[in-house]
Amino acid sequence: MPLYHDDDQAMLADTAAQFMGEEGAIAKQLRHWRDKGCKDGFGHALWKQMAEMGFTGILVPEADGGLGMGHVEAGIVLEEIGRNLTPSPFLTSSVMAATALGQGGDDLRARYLPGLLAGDSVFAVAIDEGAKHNPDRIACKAEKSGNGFRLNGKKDFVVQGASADMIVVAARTSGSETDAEGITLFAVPRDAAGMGHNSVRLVDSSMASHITFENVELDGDAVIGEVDGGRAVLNRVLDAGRVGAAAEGVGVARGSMDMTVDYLKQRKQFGKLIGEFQALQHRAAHLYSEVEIARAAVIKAQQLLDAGAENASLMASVAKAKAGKAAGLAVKEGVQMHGGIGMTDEYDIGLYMKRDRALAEFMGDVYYHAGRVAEMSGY
Amino acid sequence: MPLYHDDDQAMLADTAAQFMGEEGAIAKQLRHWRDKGCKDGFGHALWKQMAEMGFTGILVPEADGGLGMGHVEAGIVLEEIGRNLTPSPFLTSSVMAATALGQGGDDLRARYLPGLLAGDSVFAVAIDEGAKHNPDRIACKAEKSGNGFRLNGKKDFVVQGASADMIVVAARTSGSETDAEGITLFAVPRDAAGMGHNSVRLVDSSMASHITFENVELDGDAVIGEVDGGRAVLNRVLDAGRVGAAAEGVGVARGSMDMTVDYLKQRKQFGKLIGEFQALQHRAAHLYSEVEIARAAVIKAQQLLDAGAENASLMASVAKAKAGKAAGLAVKEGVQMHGGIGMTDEYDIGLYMKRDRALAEFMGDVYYHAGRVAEMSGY
Amino acid sequence: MSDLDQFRSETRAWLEANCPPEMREPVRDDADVYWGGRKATFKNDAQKAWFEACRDKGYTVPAWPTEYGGAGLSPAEAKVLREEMSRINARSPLSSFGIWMLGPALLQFGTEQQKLKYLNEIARGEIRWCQGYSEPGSGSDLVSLQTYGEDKGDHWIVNGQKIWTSYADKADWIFCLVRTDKNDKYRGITFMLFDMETPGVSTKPILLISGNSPFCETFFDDVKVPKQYGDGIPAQVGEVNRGWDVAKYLLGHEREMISGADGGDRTAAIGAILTRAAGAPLDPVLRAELAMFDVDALAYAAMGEKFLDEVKVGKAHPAQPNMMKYAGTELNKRRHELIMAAGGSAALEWDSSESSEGAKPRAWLRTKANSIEGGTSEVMLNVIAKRILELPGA
Amino acid sequence: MSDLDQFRSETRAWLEANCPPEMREPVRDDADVYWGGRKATFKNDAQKAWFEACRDKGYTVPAWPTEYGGAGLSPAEAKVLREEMSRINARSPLSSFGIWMLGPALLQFGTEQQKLKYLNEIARGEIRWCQGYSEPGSGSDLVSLQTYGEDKGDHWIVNGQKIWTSYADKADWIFCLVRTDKNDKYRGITFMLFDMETPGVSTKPILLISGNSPFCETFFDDVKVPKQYGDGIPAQVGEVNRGWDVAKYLLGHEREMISGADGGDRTAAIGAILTRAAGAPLDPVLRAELAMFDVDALAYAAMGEKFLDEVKVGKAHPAQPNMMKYAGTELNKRRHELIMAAGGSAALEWDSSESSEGAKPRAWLRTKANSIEGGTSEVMLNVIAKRILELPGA
Repeated sequence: MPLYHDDDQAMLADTAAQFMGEEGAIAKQLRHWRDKGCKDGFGHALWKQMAEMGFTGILVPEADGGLGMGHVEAGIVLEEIGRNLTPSPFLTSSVMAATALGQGGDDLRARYLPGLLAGDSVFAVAIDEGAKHNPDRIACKAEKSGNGFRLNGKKDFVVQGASADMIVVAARTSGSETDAEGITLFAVPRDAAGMGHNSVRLVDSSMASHITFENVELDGDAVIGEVDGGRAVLNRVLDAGRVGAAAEGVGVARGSMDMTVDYLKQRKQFGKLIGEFQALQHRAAHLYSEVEIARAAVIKAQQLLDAGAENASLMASVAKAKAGKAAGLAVKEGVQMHGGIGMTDEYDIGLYMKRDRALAEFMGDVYYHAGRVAEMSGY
Repeated sequence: MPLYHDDDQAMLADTAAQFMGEEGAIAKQLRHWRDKGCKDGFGHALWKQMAEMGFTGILVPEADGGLGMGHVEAGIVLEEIGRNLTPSPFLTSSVMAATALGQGGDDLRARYLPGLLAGDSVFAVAIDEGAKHNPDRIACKAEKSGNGFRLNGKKDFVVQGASADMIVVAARTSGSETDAEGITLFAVPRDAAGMGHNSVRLVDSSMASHITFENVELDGDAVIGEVDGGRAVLNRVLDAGRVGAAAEGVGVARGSMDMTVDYLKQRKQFGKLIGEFQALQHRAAHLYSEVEIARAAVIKAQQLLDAGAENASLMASVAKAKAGKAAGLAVKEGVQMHGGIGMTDEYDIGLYMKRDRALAEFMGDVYYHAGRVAEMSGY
Repeated sequence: MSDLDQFRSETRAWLEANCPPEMREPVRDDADVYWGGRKATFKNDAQKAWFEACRDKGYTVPAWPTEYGGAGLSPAEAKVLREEMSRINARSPLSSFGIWMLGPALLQFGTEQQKLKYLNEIARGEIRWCQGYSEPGSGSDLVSLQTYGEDKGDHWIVNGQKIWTSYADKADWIFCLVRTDKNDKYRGITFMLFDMETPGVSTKPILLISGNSPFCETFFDDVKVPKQYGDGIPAQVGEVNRGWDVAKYLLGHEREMISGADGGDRTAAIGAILTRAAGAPLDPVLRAELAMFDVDALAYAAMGEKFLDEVKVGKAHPAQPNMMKYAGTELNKRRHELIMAAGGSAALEWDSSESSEGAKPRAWLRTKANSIEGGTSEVMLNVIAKRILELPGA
Repeated sequence: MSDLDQFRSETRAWLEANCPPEMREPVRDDADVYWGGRKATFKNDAQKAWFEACRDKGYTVPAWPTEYGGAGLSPAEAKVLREEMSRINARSPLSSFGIWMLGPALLQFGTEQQKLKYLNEIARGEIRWCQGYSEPGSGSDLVSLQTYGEDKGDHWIVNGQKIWTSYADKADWIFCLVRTDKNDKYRGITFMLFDMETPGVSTKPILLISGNSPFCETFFDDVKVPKQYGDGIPAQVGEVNRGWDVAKYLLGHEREMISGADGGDRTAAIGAILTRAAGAPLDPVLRAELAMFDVDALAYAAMGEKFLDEVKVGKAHPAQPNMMKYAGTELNKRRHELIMAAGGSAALEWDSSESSEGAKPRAWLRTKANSIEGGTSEVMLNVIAKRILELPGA
């Protein structure tokens, strides 16, 4: 498959760009909800609109009422989300939770997918227990209890956790905390008794939860996939999250770069447009090169994931790490090249820096994924 | 003690600069011996001259006939050696072996120091066994044999090994290969039976040996310091080597930078001196900053070593790593900014790149020393 | 006993007697810093006692001459005082842009009457100054400033706007660069002093990406600045239209201040601190990044020491503060990137039920201004290229 | 079966019949590469047979028209041929600057007679060309070249010097940029063709820091170049004084060639290879550096694939080869720095009793030229800034 968008994908990209540029724009969404101190960190009306566009079901099979598209298409939407810093539960709900539900039984799908397709439901995914991403360690425990399970433990950095109608929770049903096997994924409804939320606002004004589970009773229907066999499902969810976050990161990088290059063409210093200074030209050109390469890595990873290729997971880590590098560079150069006004809350470039930081941590940072590339490559 | 040279040191620096600039110049020494394919990789006449200047005994106590100076002064000579790429056995003989002999008994000092002071003897130090520096692993074995020891094993990357009249060898007299204790240092004379040299020319046209020891009989007098207690002596030798190599590295960096900045002021492209291009100006200014900082780290490390301070060894690693970073940048920028002619053997800038590469490996590269900084700092 | 030893023991005794225990504790919040001025209040009696003892001894500005409110200490004595204060962790009795910036300018360029009046007021903490340099359109190109003072005979009418005026909303007076000749870029700027309560002056705090800030926008709307205050004290420092000389002189001071303040005084490996804070070994690739950073940071700490030693004896290149500022601020930005990485998602918290501070992310974002304020990294590199490397056309 | 499938199976059969097994082995040394020309000799019968089979079929230049010695294949057919050759690891039958550089220039700018004569000679491997562009004083600023051809009516007298002329000492003819009008920088250059055996032409190989090289200095000392060869075949390509147009066209070709050739085609993590080679775990900080490099390298491999896919359908920005060249060559330099670091002191050996090759350090040093030859990294960044980002004054 060639590494560029085919005609249908290009059309989707146009649609997504127009929609996010208008409806998802910074002034209309991010600043609006942030300045309101909104407890969700995003707007439900936009989520509904995204459902009307078909975006929410982009990865949901046609048989289940979705568009049945792949990670390339989800990435197209995410890149525009990143470019406009549009706050939405798209990545956790339509990409990660939808990937999990895709491995679930008919009952689960019937229970949760219609709400997602309609833009009425929001989902979250709870994996990490601690401040750094580490899916190899799952201590949160689900013990057999009657026909179901009893959940105890805690989860951190659950993005949209407090807004979610359902949370996909990775818990341990056997073995010890760093065992690869013995994991089970559960679809935990928001009203489950015994669940405690400590919701925090993050630097990018998105919301995340520290969740505690104290004897949370789940019935057997809550299991996604096989009991004790959740690692495979979790890996799919993780790869979807990595590649999705990478696509959004490329969007952040491009948004930041475009804004900065525009500024270089407008701002005068010492009687010249600052874009005429060769030192800035070279740094901007280097940045362009890094962003282009990150974008190629992300598209490659999306295609491999859609094709179910053996090396998809390796490339997912390459994509997440490279997107992190490129976006990190883009926002740093962005703020520095904007000078003083780049430091003010009034200008949008600082918002890119904040979003990049939160996105960098989400599903593992560049160091984690570089290390994973090394491990998967056998060194 | 202030972190700059006092008047005596400044005078020594002038003397060393003049001497190396004239007698140790690239055309006169490095190119001359290289193009002759000289088996030593340096000229004995220059070594004799360095003795006449007093340089060879700079670290030898006055009681033993030396100048009784410190690592700051040795570093002054080394910086000029680095700046002129002067090939000589100064670092291995007058810095490292002299540091070892300083811990030896009267007999050993009487046997070896006069030759060093006169510029008649050359010494080497044999530590590593393998392609990467790793002084924590010493497998080369010395077993009791009569009144002395029998040496078996091998040593790699022994700089000046084949030219040396005496080689300081770190060997194991007890324990297993990664034990900290159980090391003994020996002064092994060149004519010891059972020693095999495989001498190789390195990229910078210096010479190094792979040495094998097959039942090499040493008498008890060959022991430097205490049997089994050689780790402390070895650590002193290593710190002297680290700080010395760092000083030479700063010289390489400054030599390369000065040559490059001069070139920026002479070479025209597109109707301008290339030094007028802001992108090159900023890179040159950044390089200047890195080299200055490296130089400060090296002087700090020298002073701490001379003062016997507790954190001297940590700072020795900081100095070696930072000098490696700065010199590596200096030679890369040097070759790139020289353009095509920088790639020709005719121009000296490439010689700086080659020397930097060999010096980077000597006594541990930037990665080794960064890791050592982390370990010593407790992480 | 040498004179200096004598001075040291006297100083030690004086500090023992006059510096209250509360003033030997680290500064915890803004109110712990006393800035003086008309509107100033003391947080507590200890702060007041310490300030007044220092003021009366001339120790708010120990090296200034006694006639200007200082203690007239020699450089060696001033160093002893600094050392002795640092030994007991004594807080600074008075923070002030008057001390750090206007004072040095007046000492160099002021008339005798200006010195007598303003330096004493500064030393006694009676007046709080702010600095009006940057404008929205000027940035690094300070000299392109547009704020204009129209000559009306015995006064100017000033119109324009300043930005990045630290504590403009709390200051009594401003020292301010004003264009007084539109035909000469460099020789058409006057370094003016005027009261912030003059009609037409207004301020507006700037919200930064890191949150609230001491920075303000300052607006001048037909502000009338008399050319003389009272008994022939000129309203400007230096000559009219030659304020750029004063500003340049002060920029040097500011850069030395900033270059000393950032990234330079840390001698402990950050990797160790962050690993302890994390309570577990860090990711191996992150550990490697920290190790590479610590090499740079510990080397820079040595550079900081060397720089100060050289400054003391006049051995430092006059443009070396630019190098220090560049390297120190870039390093500090990297330091905070690594603090954020080691802190992981916990370091992302902006506010939560436990804290509405977001100290880590705010500190991280704040460092991004290090390489902009007081001369951008790009300007620092230009200066190094021109004045140290002497590259052509730089 | 489609025409293309038909062509594929025919091609496969033809290759089976005509490509000797020896020509399916990787190239091991210089003699394994056949460059053609007057002085050419074959290393062995297999090389000769393979070259002659391809020459007779037009497969030395498959996409050129048959009247010029090619096979007249469509782009799709040419791709099938490449794929099928690559499938059996078939060596290239003929390497030639005539094919890669002069040929495309002649196809675009040559007269019919020039095409008939030179393209056929090139296709048949009868002539070996070298390229005379760079001069000691010109470097990146190619158009500043000084080699001068004085107009003598029916001929020029050429004087000057070229540098970086690859294989000048082995070439039969040269295509060469010569100044023919000193008053017009861009429109005063002629793209001339002449015989390297012309009196006054001499060459001298250049020794590089990495050792011997194919590069030469080439000297012209009163070289007489006729304006016409035989039956009205002009000695220049394009018009007199308009050689810059031809050169610019070719520079684009060269960059695409180089951007494809460097650093882009590796999809295996280098850290794994180096760790295997070391036979032990590498230093943890070096491992981290390798991991960070592998992220960049594997991402760049994807970029290489994307770039080629986009080039095929004309979707790539026309200046994108500059980005590829920049990123690919910088990456390749980093790759070899890491190979050296992982190799340790063993990688420093220039010659020893076992080897007088020093393959690792020579390869490492050779990569330093990657970001200089074919347009420096600085020129690439200038082009990206100007043509892609459209920054002012770039």
